[in-house]
Amino acid sequence: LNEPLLWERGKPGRSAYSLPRRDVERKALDERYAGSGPDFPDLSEVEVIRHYTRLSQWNFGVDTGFYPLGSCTMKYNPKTNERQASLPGFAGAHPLLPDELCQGVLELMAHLQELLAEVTGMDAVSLQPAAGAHGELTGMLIFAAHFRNKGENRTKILIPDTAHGTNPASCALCGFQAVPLKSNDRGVMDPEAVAALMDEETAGIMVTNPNTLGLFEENIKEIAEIVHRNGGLVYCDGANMNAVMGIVNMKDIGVDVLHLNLHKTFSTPHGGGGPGAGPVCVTKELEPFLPVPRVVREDGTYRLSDDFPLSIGKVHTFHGNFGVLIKAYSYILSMGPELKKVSQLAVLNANYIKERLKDVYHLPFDRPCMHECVFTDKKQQAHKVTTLDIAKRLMDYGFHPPTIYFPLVVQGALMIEPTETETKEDLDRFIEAMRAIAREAEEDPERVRQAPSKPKLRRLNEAEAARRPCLAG
Amino acid sequence: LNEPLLWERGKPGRSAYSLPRRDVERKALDERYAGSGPDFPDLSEVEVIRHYTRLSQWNFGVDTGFYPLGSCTMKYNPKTNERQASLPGFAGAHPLLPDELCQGVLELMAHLQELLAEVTGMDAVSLQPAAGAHGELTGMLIFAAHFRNKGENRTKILIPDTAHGTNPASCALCGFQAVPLKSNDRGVMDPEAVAALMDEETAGIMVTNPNTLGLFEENIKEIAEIVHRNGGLVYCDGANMNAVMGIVNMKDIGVDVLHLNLHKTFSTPHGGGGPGAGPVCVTKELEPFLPVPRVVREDGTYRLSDDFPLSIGKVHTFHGNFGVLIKAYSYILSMGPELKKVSQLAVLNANYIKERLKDVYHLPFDRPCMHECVFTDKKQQAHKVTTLDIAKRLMDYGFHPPTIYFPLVVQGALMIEPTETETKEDLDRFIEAMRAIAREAEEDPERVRQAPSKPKLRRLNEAEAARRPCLAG
Amino acid sequence: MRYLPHTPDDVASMLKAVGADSLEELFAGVPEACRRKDAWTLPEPLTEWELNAHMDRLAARMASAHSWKVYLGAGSYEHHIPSTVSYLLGRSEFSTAYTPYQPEISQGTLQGIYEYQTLTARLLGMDVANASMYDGGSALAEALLMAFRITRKKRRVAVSRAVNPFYRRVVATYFEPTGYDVVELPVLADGTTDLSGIGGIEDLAAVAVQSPNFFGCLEDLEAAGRAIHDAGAVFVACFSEPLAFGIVKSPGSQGADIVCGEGQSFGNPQSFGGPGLGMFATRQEHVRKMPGRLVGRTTDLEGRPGFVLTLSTREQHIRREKATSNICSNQGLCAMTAAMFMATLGGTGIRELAQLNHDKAEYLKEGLLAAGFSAPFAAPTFNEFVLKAPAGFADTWKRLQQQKIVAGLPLARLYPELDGHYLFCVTETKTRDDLDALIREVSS
Amino acid sequence: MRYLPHTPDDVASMLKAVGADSLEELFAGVPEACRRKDAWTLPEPLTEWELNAHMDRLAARMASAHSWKVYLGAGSYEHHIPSTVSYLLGRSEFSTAYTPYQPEISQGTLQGIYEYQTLTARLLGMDVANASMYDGGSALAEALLMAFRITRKKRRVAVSRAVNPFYRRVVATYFEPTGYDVVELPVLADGTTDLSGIGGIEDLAAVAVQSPNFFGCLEDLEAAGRAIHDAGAVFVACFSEPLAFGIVKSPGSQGADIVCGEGQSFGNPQSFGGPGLGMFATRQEHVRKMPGRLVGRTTDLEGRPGFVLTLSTREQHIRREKATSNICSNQGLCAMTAAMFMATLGGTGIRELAQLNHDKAEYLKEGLLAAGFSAPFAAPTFNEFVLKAPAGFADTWKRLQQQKIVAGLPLARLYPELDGHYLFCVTETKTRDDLDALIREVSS
Repeated sequence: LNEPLLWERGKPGRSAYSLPRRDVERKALDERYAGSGPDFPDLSEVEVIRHYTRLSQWNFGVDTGFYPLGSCTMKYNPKTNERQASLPGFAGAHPLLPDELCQGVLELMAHLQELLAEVTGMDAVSLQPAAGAHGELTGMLIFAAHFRNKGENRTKILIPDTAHGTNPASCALCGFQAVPLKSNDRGVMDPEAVAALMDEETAGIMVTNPNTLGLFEENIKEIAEIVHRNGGLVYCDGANMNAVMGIVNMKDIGVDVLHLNLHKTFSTPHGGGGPGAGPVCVTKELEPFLPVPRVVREDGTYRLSDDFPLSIGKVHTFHGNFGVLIKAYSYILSMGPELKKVSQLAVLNANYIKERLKDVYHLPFDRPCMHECVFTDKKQQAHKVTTLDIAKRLMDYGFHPPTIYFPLVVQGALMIEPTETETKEDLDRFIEAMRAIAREAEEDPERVRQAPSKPKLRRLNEAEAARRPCLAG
Repeated sequence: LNEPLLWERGKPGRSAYSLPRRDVERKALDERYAGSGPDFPDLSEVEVIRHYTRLSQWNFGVDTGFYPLGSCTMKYNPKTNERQASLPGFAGAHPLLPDELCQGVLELMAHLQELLAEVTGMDAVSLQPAAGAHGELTGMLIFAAHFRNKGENRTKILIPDTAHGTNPASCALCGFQAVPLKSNDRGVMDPEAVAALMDEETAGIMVTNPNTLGLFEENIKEIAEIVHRNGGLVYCDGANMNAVMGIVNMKDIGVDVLHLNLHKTFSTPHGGGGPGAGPVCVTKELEPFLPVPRVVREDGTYRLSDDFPLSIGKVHTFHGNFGVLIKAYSYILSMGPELKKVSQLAVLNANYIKERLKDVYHLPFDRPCMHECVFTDKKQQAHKVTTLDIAKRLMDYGFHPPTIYFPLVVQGALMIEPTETETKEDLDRFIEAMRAIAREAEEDPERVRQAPSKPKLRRLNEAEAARRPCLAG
Repeated sequence: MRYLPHTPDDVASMLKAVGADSLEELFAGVPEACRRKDAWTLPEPLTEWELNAHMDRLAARMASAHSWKVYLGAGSYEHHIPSTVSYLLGRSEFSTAYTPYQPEISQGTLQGIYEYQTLTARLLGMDVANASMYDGGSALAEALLMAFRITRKKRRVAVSRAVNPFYRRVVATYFEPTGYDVVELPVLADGTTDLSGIGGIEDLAAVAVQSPNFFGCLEDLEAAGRAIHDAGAVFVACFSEPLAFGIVKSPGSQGADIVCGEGQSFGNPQSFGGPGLGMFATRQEHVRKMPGRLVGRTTDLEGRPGFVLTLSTREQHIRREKATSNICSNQGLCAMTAAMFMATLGGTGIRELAQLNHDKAEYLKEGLLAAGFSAPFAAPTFNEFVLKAPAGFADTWKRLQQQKIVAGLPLARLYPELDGHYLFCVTETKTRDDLDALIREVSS
Repeated sequence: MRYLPHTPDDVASMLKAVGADSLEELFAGVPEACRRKDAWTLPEPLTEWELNAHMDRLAARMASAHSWKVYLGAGSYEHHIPSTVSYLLGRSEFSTAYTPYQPEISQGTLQGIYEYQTLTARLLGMDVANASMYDGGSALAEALLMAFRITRKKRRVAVSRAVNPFYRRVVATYFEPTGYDVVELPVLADGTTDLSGIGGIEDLAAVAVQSPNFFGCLEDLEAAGRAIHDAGAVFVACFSEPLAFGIVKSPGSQGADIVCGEGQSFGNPQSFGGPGLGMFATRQEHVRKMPGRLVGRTTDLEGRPGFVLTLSTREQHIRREKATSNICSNQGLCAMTAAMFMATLGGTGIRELAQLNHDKAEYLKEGLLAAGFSAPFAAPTFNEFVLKAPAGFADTWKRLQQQKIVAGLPLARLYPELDGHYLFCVTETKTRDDLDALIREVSS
């Protein structure tokens, strides 16, 4: 079934909205300001419902099937979390209610901060950043505020080649210059390389750990010491926290600032592009710089306080993506200490896939991996089958493809992150599909190159889209 | 994507249910009674979610598209009705609460009864029957009780050939013998035919009005007089009430008992086979026979009363499909006097389709129709294309087929009921598809006979299913 | 109106196409004498927001399980409903479909109901289950009518007085015009059915026993089955709380020929008693005599497995007055809900949840006995039980409403001989603290 | 645990396949020195039912719009949300998908966002809108940073003091480490921005004005645009209540170069301020300088129309530190919600709903003026306005909480010069009876 664009539907005069009764007089707006209103289509309720019901059917979500998108932690999103976030007491709460009228949400925020501190091992938390990259920005702002407070002028940040793509941009926004750091042949950072680069103009390092190769940065402690010795700070991108909950205490390994992606590790749904939430966790030393307002407790009641003179200020208009925070809170309360099991099973699933596929796909780093594993198309290249082809062909088998061509440090990367919520049976089905595709690449490569054939559309012309952008209808 | 059967999924020990904490001691059940429990598969939450999400994707509903299933009134089911029915105050209400603790639902039932009486023109209403056929049964029980009370022994009921299929079975359940009544060449009942059959052994007549040809029984008043004159009663199957709201007062035209299908006329969703609701509306004279308990009002409070000695008793364990009643109540309150518009537009839509298709499909009764119109495959038979083929081919065009081979009085019937919630654009698309199929029947009949090709499955072997029933896995 | 898409232009052009001048003229087929003369007195349409407020107001006037502690069972049970089940049911591909007459585009409903039939048959220990009946009461009535089709030419059934009295009233209503008789079987001192007299009943087509019965007591179904079969009658086993079969032997394993009852417990909200779910199962040999819809497995033109409605030769649109029943719309979505709930619980879950219901009920029973109540019946119970209250409890019962507690169902109206007796139900929704609070209150 | 499917057997066989003896051994790659030594002190897992009870308790401690009459706006607006929108959003094909990197199986999200971009551009009178920013505040910060990319080599922006103070604080945070300056523009006596001084500001890249502004006042954007362009700066028009554009001229039609603001009003619950929706639009010529994701229309191999993420050459994974912004996850589902809401309202609906908001606000304004309040600003307003309260109102304000009324936002903390002034917001959710009740209360 096809579905026209919204404005190709409808007729002027229809409405899908129940207009409230007019119980006051009409007052004309001053002509100088009065406009004619937007050119929106008028639809009836059933037209709206059918439009979006059909659109939804063209989408692949976690509820549809296995979604091993590397670095995105596409775990199952529990339905009970949706119930909690939609409670009228939360959904209908104005962000500027007087403290005494919003004790419920303040308690929730305080408690969630404590829980995230406990999970990460860090000392203090701000829930304000609205996404992972927003957390990075907040972290970099804290770096900047810290050095400003100390009267130091540091302008550079080390960023390893296995870090997430947003990291350099977040640095740049804060005026830092990103200094690339090459990983060694084990796929991790080298202490010597860090030592060589770490100087008095360098504010610190921004690592992703486990890194984007799915490997734990085994020298992190030593590296943190080098950075600290040189007066720098260690930022950790915690997007991959799903691998190490209960296994690693981030403060103990030398991390000063860490952001979390609640929409990855803590199971809040990603919504086809957000909203997410990117809380920032810091050490006691950096706590004064956290965004305001912060929840404080006094005499058994909570209130919001702006009274933190060293704070970087506000990064969000109000208190962050609160609805997302509720879902993560609900998840953590549902799991409790089982969060360690989450990481163990996530790592087990990734290693299982790695072991079962490494004879047919090239594995650039043949070591135990964490929550994800990275293959390449090296073997398939011989038949002129690329990572892109493999990814598209997976759709025909009913799976969402892995992350592709990332990390950049590996040519033609296929980055597979199964997460802990997948059954062994589904992993086995995926493994079979991947093996079948490897066979097809040898025996019938054209079939793989022509994939996908089952979805609504075949491959889309992305070059044309970028050359002549058509961004509105 | 295929989806295995539930028991082909899962592994013993998994669970998708959050077991409440055990806070009391375990006590073994007496061995004589203790069983080993059922052989159910154990699934995780994500497995359950994916299973049913996928199943849902194989279903066509009103939200998916145009569903002109004749006699079923597949109108749009408003989403706000679902909100009302799931309010915790209703959903969590025990049916045996003391009257003073359930005033909300009693008020709702009393009010809904009044509204349905107003819409139909009848005097009194029982909400207890759980479906249309259950309403028919209730109506026949009222007939039986009425004649028992009068000391008359009447054993037969006239049923026209244009009545709904369940009518004879409902009669039979009450010990009445169904006497077939042939329609005339205008597709409606003849007063003379009724007069000829109506005797002292005949309890009355069971009509469907508008009838299943989509025609208004134009002689109904005269027929009712004949029946009444002979001491009989008139039952009206109100499944087609969507055609005549605000147009016809059912009591005025001589109806003594009428049932409504709330899941048709009053927009409650049909749920893939129910639950429905089949309230019964009667005249003052028959009110004493309605099922108990009934809601009565005294001093501003409502209570349930069993104190109706002539009542037929209970037809439902509790108070009928209350959740369905809420949705119908919510719909009626949303529409108010606009219900007349509903009937007008339903009739407009049906006549529009009739006029736009009658040159390519055979129309056995070329008269203004009510809410539905009935075509046949007479013209297409020449190319060995049948009603079934046309129906299946419509699926390829993205539409649900009409009701087929019903009513039986017309050979190869295609019974199309568009309902009032469809836009002219969607009707035009449907008309185009029907016209295209008529062309295909001439030019490429095999294509029509091989349809459908787009759904998940092609035609199913129903004969085999009935010959060797496989009813459980 | 947001549900009516027609613009004035649409109406005009469509009227033109059909050759009518006005909407009124469309009704030319309705003779003047049949036109409604009186005006509507329907209230003006509410906006969505007024409707929300109105319904909130009504719902707030209910002692719902959401905010009250309600110790009532008697055929309607408060069980936790997972948010997964509510979510899945809300998917409108399920809810807005009709009966699956067109299997190619209804495989979701069909496979779902086939799975429901299978899990139900497994739960009840039977070969086949149908796609659902209206509720427990009508399922029992239809089961007894079916027994006449099995036994032929008999004209009497016997039903235990310990069967849910509301079910028995529905049976009485269905039987009234048929000329068939219903004999009531007495209850023994231990709370179970006295079957000793059935040998003497002439023309006996069927005997219906409920377990757990209305008093919560477990019947010895195996012994009952022997006695009933000895009497040459069909053994109808009925139930109102299917969760019991998580730990109690299935009726099928005890020899029942037809098993029927209420499935509301499985994921369906109580909703003031409806929609419920009539579960209905029998042995393979009787399948063509069974009322209601059936989904069967078959294949498509290309041999792929699929599902269809089948054995419709038993149904009204083909057999008309000779159909096995007049049921057409059933409780499809409720059956789907029950299947989702059974799948969610799983075999492991249902055992533990059933055990927990039993254990919590036992805990309250002991507590109340210690608080001065006495037990009239000795038979073991599942999650419901009858106790005789100490003198003056009627006032306590009323007083407890101030604390949002409904402390059991008084039985005097349903069983005059049990004046002063109450039927208590305890499910997993009550915590030990809740139970302790109730015990404390009735002790004070 | 119901989210973790692994049975002990599964774990054992998988460990065997990877050649590890235990789950602990899987972490061999984490050096001993990096292993967590301290024990968890996380609370024991709650069951689904305990969680429900816990969250119900927290939610009950909120003065939510569900049960209170809250006259607050200031960037977060209470509007009726149709049950259709809530239902559609709940469909997990939308909510459980990631950013649509694989267009073949993400056409639902992609077409939905393309439609959002289109409706947003039409609403704001601009050529193109992006797929969303975090919220109004960060959108404004990004808009001002974008202005530097447009103007090059400038280093100063001016922001009206009548712009939402929370937005301005976010801007300040974003600007702090950049070395760019923010100049605050004063407010005139009529409540609108004084732009007379901008000609004298050196190096001026952009000027940001909000309309309706924080005081609810409508700015004369056309005049503002002329002044700003005369000063050689980029005209950034910002908003917090997009519903206004149902009856107020769009910023694009008045000459704005970048339009940004908060879209929460459109179907997103207030939810204590988030998730919100940063709406962001500009003119075609600046599209490659715009931050955030974009969906574009294209065709597939067979020429069928389809949608893809496009112009990703502006993004971080390609441009790294030279990207137009660091934004990656945005507010996709909130944008989808806004599109559903705009589609639900339609062109006819948004005009009428906006008019109703205006008229109800005017009704309260007049009532309060009659009750002794006074109006500090003369500029026309939409659904918010500032009034100076009569003496002693602070106590009344507090007392009204007993009646579940929050009677406006005291402005003293945000604008010391407006001590004793309150910002009132009235939307369609308040009935005339509500407004009369408030007027009565403050009069007594």
